Amino acid sequence: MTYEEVIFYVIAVPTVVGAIGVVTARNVVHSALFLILSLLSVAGIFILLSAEFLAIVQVLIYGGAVTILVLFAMMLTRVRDLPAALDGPQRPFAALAAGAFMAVSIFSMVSTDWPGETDKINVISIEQIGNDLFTTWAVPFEVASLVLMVALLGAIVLARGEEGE
Amino acid sequence: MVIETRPPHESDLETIDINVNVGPQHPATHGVFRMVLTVDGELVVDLDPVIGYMHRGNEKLPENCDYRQVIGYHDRTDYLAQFNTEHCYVEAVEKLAGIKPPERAEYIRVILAEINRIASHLMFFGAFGTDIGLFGTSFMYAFRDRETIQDLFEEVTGERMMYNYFRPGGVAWDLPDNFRQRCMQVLDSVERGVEQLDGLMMENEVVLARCRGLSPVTPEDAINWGLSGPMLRATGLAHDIRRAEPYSIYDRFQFDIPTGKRGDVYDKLVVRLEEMHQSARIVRQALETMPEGPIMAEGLKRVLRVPAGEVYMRVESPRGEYGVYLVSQGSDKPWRHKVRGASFSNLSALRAMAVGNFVSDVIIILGSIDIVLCEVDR
Amino acid sequence: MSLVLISHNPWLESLARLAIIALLVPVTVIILTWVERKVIGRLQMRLGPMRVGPYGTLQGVADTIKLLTKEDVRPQTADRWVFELAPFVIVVPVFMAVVAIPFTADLFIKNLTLGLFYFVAVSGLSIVGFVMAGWGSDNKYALLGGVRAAAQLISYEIPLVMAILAVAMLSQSLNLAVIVGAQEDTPNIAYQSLAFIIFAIAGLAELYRQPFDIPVAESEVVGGPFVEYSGIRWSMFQLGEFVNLVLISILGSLIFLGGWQWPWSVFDASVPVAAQVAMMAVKTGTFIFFFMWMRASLPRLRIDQMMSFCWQLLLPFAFLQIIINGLVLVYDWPNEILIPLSGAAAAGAVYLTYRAARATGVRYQPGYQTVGSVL
Amino acid sequence: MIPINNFLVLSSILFSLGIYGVLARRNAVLILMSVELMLQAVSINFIAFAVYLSPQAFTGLIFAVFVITIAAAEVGLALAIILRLYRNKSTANVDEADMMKW
Repeated sequence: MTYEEVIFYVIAVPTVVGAIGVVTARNVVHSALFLILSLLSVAGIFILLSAEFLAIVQVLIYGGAVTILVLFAMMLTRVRDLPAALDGPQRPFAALAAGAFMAVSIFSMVSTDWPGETDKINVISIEQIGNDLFTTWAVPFEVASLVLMVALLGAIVLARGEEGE
Repeated sequence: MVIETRPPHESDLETIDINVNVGPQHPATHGVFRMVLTVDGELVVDLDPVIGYMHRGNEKLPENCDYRQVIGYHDRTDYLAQFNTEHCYVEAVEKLAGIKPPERAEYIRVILAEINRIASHLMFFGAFGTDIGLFGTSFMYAFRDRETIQDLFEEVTGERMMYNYFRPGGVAWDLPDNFRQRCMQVLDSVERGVEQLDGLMMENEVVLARCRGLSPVTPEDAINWGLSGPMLRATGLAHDIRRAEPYSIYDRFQFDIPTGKRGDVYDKLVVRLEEMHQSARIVRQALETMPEGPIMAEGLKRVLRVPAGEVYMRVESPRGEYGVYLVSQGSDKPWRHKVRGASFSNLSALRAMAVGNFVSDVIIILGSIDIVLCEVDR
Repeated sequence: MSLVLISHNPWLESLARLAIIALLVPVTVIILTWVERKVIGRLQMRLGPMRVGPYGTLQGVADTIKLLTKEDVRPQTADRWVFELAPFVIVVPVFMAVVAIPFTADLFIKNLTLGLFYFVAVSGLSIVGFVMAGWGSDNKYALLGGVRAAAQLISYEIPLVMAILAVAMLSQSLNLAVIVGAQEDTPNIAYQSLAFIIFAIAGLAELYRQPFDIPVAESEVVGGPFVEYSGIRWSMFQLGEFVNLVLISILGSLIFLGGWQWPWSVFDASVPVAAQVAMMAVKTGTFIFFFMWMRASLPRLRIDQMMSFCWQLLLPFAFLQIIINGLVLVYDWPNEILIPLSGAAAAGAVYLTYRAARATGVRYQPGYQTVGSVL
Repeated sequence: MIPINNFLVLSSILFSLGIYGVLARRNAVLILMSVELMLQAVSINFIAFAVYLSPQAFTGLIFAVFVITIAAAEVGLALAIILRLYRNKSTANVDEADMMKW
């Protein structure tokens, strides 16, 4: 095991622990905090994949977004909610479905021989990403920004409620 | 630009209102006042004032004391305006006993009471600055000048806080020799300091944004709530007991009664600031015309026995109408001794003034009342 | 004085650099606590600390020893892990942000290509710590303070990032060293005065100092999220606050005041490292003094005024600066044209703020009616 | 060197946990968090494929940028909807949001 792999496991373990925390925590706020752990570790994974730009974006976007999530979790749930109310009765089926999916996907990923697979990480510089984003992918980029704006406008309209209500 | 908020509707987000206990141990409650705020987010929807943590029987204890011993309790009722409260009490006793104090004693009382008013308002500005978040700068400015005033009082009475200097029939002893010169000196430096305080607080953009238009009080409401002092005058009513019902020798001096226009927090600051200048004006006039002569009325007995009867005496203390109600049955002790504290009446309007504002505004509305908890709880 | 001297082993070198941060930062904070008390004391006509050491210079050390030996109290009903981890969540991002900051041309820990971006992203993380502290303490003051902190820090991050972005546009780089290098002739403050004002105000808000100390308002929420903390955990909050103060000040002097370059580069002479460090210290000190000065002379804004100031004034003007920069860059106008344009916009912003603060009229009646705003 | 399979397995674990969360949880905010996990898994996959398999096109990286953008929009919109739900039903529990079920 190379030392890069050691670093990978050091980062991957908190990712998975955080994710398990998100789906099993008895408290919504704890769940949100676990989500932060998981998301930040994913940023670490991005750095391992030499996608620093995306890692920073991840930290920037989710640092704020998750805080908002925490706030909502605090607002919308009574602090000492009954633990049972967070999980539904379909828990075993959910576990079954998730387990089955995991088994299938891991099996197929490990067994597939990816065409064109290289052994090392190809560093893609931010200039390349920027150039590509604003030339080849200019239209999707504009559409994405439009979607973002429409979504935010919609969110504002929804959250404000109708006038005179 | 104005952001509209509207009354809560049934279909609105049902957040849980939380109760926040502000006080009795809280930096902004000026002592051990406690208010239970019901807040909806940052908005205060209800306020429940709780008083009584400072109750020491300041009205009942004097009923077991000789008339001259009572003076000390009045120092402790409003510990920021000791001379004003002492003044009220000794005038009440004199009125009941029919004692006429000598001229010089009257002048001394007026001078000290007016300087005390300046000191009290300085304390207000210091504490108000801290309430509004000034990190102590206004506090230090105000206390620099308040210290010089206290030095002056110490030279006169030998005390810095509980002066116990006025007596029924006069004052305890005469002023020090260079008092007139010292007093002028103190007044000059204090008025310079007040100008600085003016510059620091009144033209500060943040103070303007916070205080202007905050919780305006109409004159009608002010009368109905029983407000007095700067709280009342800020609404535009020029009611000052020194002018409306002159006691002592206040009818001899020229002074103006500053009033506000809207009764908001900013007007309360303006009124208090201007009152300091007016007090200084009265003191200067009194120093000019102060006669020499005795300082104690002739022929008072060692044990003061007051004829049976009752009296209500009120004065304009820095916080408003301070009143003493005395019933005598002819003994050497008051049979009934009741105090009307200005802070107490002003504080009773807190709920009406504060509800519907933000938490931070409630703090400065409370600060603008200028309560002294000893006077509220007595 | 390149740190490469230590060894060519990357692990050892990183460790050495980290150790230098770990040592240097607390020392700076200890000095700064003394400086702040002294500066505010002088502004308030006091002497400040005078007892411990000559002119109270050892006051910070004494405070540190006291805080470290103080009992670490945790309320019984507090959420244990959230409560105990919150100080770390605040301090760790702050230390991570130090990594990206160059102090002189050669003195840095890591010269990141995306340094500016990294700085902004990482320093935004400490909001989570505030919310954790506020929620975990199980105290209503703390909860109010935590929610206030989240609202304020998230809102002011946007104009802050916009102001920084304006500079990045002009310098065509996110690398802090390159940005400083681009300011050889004129510091950015001349070209970007509007962005500079927005940066200073938003920085003040990010540091929650007066007039934006709403989350920790002593007279309202009694210290906000920190109210239940004591001893070493409280001092970690304090550490985070002061390191943040230094970081924002250094960032400001790097991207607006020309960092270690200006005015040395005007004389076109090679400058010793000591002079560069001194230059940085002077510029950073100016910022720090500005923040302390504001603390001693301005009261606190109300939360809705703080919000509308951000969204209605700072943010539109930040966009205006970006639009101006964009025009200048696209049409290849000379940079000098930015000076009057940005200056005029800055004057407009200052005038609007001034007028808003002085707007009279009753905005506000008791009861559930209109809520005033600063505008 | 880290083999690509490490990243792929990690991403499929994350995605499965997200599936579990979406199916098992009843609180809408928690479901939203689980969806975030799934999106993260997808991002990891995209980037891993981009840097390992097609370093010339690196479409995956661009896609990850879009995923993060859409995730931000989604969080904002979903929270507004949850807020709306909470206003109308005073609950954030998706099982009780059944007014369109009959």
